[in-house]
Amino acid sequence: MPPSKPPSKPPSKPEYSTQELMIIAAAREIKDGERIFVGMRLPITAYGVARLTHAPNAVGLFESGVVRYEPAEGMLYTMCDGPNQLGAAWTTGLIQIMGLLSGGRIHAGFIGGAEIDRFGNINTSYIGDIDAPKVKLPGSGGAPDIAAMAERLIIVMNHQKHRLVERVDYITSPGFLDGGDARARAGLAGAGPQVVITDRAILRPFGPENELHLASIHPGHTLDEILENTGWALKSVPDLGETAPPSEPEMTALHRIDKEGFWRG
Amino acid sequence: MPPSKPPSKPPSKPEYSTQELMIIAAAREIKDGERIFVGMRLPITAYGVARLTHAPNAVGLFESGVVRYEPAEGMLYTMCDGPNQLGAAWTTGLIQIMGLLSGGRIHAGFIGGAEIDRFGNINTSYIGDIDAPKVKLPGSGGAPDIAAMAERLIIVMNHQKHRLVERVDYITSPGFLDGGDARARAGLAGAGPQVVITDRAILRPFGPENELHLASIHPGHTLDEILENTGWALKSVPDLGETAPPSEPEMTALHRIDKEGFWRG
Amino acid sequence: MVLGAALENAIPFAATHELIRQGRRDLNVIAPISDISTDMLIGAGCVAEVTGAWVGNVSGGMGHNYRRAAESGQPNPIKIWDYSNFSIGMAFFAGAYGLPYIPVKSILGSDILKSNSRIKLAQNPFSDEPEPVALVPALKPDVAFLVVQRSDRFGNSHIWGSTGLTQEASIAADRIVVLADEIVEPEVIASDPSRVLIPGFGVNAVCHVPAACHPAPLIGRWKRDHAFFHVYHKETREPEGFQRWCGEWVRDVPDHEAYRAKLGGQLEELRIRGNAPSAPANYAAE
Amino acid sequence: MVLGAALENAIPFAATHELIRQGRRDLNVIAPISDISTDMLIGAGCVAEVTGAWVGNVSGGMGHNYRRAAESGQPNPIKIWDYSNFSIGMAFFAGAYGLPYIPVKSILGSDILKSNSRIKLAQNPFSDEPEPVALVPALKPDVAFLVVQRSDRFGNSHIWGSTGLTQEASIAADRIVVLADEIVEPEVIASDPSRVLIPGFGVNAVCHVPAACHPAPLIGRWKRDHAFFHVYHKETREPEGFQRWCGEWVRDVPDHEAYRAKLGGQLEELRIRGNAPSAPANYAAE
Repeated sequence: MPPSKPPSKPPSKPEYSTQELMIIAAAREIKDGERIFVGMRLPITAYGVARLTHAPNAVGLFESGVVRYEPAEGMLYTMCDGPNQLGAAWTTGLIQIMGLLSGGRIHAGFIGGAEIDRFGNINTSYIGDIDAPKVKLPGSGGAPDIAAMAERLIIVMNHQKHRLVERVDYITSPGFLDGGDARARAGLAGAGPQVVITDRAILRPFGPENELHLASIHPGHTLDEILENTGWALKSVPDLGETAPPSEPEMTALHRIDKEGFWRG
Repeated sequence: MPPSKPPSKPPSKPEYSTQELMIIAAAREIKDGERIFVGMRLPITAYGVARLTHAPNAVGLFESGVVRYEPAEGMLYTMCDGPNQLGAAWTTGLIQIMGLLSGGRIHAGFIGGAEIDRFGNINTSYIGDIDAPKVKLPGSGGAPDIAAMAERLIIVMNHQKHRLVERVDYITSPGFLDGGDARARAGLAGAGPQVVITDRAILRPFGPENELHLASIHPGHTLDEILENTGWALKSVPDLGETAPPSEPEMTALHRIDKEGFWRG
Repeated sequence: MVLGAALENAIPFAATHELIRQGRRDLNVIAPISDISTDMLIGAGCVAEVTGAWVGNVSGGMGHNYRRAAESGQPNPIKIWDYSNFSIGMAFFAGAYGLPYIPVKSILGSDILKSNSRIKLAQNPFSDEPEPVALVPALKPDVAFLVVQRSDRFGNSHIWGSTGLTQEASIAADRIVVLADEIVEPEVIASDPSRVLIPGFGVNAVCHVPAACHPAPLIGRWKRDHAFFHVYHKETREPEGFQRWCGEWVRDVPDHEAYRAKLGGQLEELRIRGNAPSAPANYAAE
Repeated sequence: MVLGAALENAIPFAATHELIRQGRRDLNVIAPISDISTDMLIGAGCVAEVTGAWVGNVSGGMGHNYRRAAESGQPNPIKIWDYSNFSIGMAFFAGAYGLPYIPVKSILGSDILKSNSRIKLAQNPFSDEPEPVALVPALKPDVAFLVVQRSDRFGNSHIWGSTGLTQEASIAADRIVVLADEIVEPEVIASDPSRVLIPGFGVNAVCHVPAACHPAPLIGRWKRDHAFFHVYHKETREPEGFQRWCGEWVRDVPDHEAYRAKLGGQLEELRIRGNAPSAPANYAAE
């Protein structure tokens, strides 16, 4: 749950970076006691913030074979870094960890992407044609597995017209596929993407088609700007609001996790 | 290879028990450097003897999840006993070990049985009808897996008419099934049973039908006695001989392994 | 329920006894091999179905109660689901890791394909030639009991020595009950996260039960009580003998503490007193 | 060949470099994720096929050589076999343990089913309703290179920390090459057989190569060299930049000893000096 809104301030430069707001918005999606599949980079930090604030009993799983209760001390560049393994709850193999996901034991997973479409399908593989791609992206990692099997999916990515597109060129990680109940018909488990956190706004699926709708706008951003930067005719949820800015405890937790200021820029 | 025959003695009471001869005959089937799947009880001892005599580089695998180079110090009642784990090469899970077998990485495996038939099929499950068995035996353990997947199979069992039968009631562990190439047609790997060591003789498959033939008679036993105690019309290989009695080094090795004299009776 | 998945060590006999004392009925006991644990439960009338690869007495051979139940329905008929060790391992693996089934080749040719109707024969769709495979469906037990050398109070546990199917069977189960030989501070477990087989977040209950495995061994803690297995084999040849044995060693013993007290010096002789410590692994990050 | 299967730690960069120096060609590089190792080999023209889930630079994002090869065939076109992490894990698992294929649900809905023709879509034969499954065939590499913290001279090795797919990928491979950070006496390894991931009897070669993982981390031994990854990302944006970088750090460096000497103080700063030892496990049998 987002904390109550602080007294309103001029929408100029808040005392947090956009990246920091995104991390904190992501952290708020983690409920206490949940088992969360934590991807690389930004989500690791979001998990740390959640655990230090409202979700002290969350469990973080890293697909390489790490489970942590306490967030690691210090900034992580990869899930396999030493600080993520020292004092871990479990260091094991990928099958043991991703198998828990495949077995339906994971509440939520994080993924990011280069492209997302209005049904929450994500592309991190090929822009253009598979056989002669305009851009070859790094690929899937474990994202398809997370997208297919976690109870729900938390997506974090930058908000640009060429990234939020009508239809992705390649579905690396399935969202709602063609919308409606296409996801269930394809044999996928879980509820699919329940939130997309961008650097401008938060989107959520809405209605029977499970189309992504604008759910809240980050402070300092406007509806027009968001529509201009979205590659499909983005609709809004009925109760469209503003994203709550970071609270003091959230920022304190973030700075404890992000000692080197990696996400401050 | 059996050692050369010692000077002949009266066939009365040799200085070894039948069980000891069986263990030593089994040990001789292990070649140096081979990876051997060792079952429980007698084969554990046979492996130990082989390793201490002609096969110092054999590797012993135990389906519970143990791999040993050096035989354990002291008598083992089960493969999971502490002495089998102390100083082991690997203690792990069943899948890691039996998976090597399934993956075709194992040269030979040992199994025993309550019933065997003339095509080397083994029954350790049901005597009589499955739904109303006359005798319910303990079951398969890992024997079917070993019988199906090891490069070759070494069988050890007692020689009685009701044990060596025309056709087993239930194939727990497949030998040559209906004989000929039935085994390969069923999708099984490996060459199947290559030797059956009993308390009276040694049998081996012979000819295109892969029927078990008498290959050698243990000292002190006779052809007539063996035929009487076999449940099918047992044929002999052309070069039928006598099983070489234990050599001095073999007996020394056996006594080192079997300190408590479990197999001396 | 899974009662022991390590084959012949770390068998949760303390849970076996308690199930008998509680008079549980109609259990589906799942264990690849759990020495005499399954035989005891059958004799006590707790079992409707057995899912496994082997039920007997590793020291003695036959399990007399298992025989009687299968041959003459005493004390009650049981349904037997036959597996081999590897195929039940694959069934647990599939259950643990969300795979609907696993194609296995190692039970081809075996009549397990006839006596276990759960398993289907099919063709390998990747092969141009006919190539049979046996499809083993996922097995998902309700609860798994396991014995560990040490656990913290949250169920984070260290296990060492061979583990059989302990990891796969436990993860496949809906609920996990840990019987810990020793309860240690969380820091001890966290000092070696690679020795954790099952993390605490999946564990539903942790019980401190020293020698819960008796008469089976627990590596570095308890030797196997060979004589106990032989006595069981001898005394349970007849149903009356089993009832007598079960009264003396299970039903008339209030709990495992009393069981340990009854064993007395016999148990103390099985306690491992030596020390053969593992070389340390360094997890420092700086 | 498998070049690293632990994802982002214990990557055998020393082997990567040596393959480049030897001018190997037409390799099928298999790695779920091996940070910049695969990108280096592609840039050096060693690679014909990539089998994996992710090729890039974990610190920097894109792998420029991978992009160039896929987008414009520079320095040569490559065939890409797309997997997800779990599905390549299952492919290794099947290859290691003799299963012809594994039915997986976690890549349903993904276009991996379209771009990887090795994987077949089928129906679960145990389900009465339509229930799609993706059949992933066994993957059996020719050789696997792996980095371990310590090994004896026979290849019996201890590994700790997260291991990704190291065990399955290595067992699936025909041949295993161990790059050991430290060579120890066999007694050290034998003191803790549960910490062995791959037993020595399956190992074909053992090489003593300290910091073989640089710039990736090795738990308890070496920190990750973040700056090295950033520099690589920056300098390899253009093909000429990669060739320059590859000359300086690989081709013009005779061996890994010289590489370590060239790193000098930078490597020493990555050496883990602290000690966070695991609690001992007792394996005594008496």
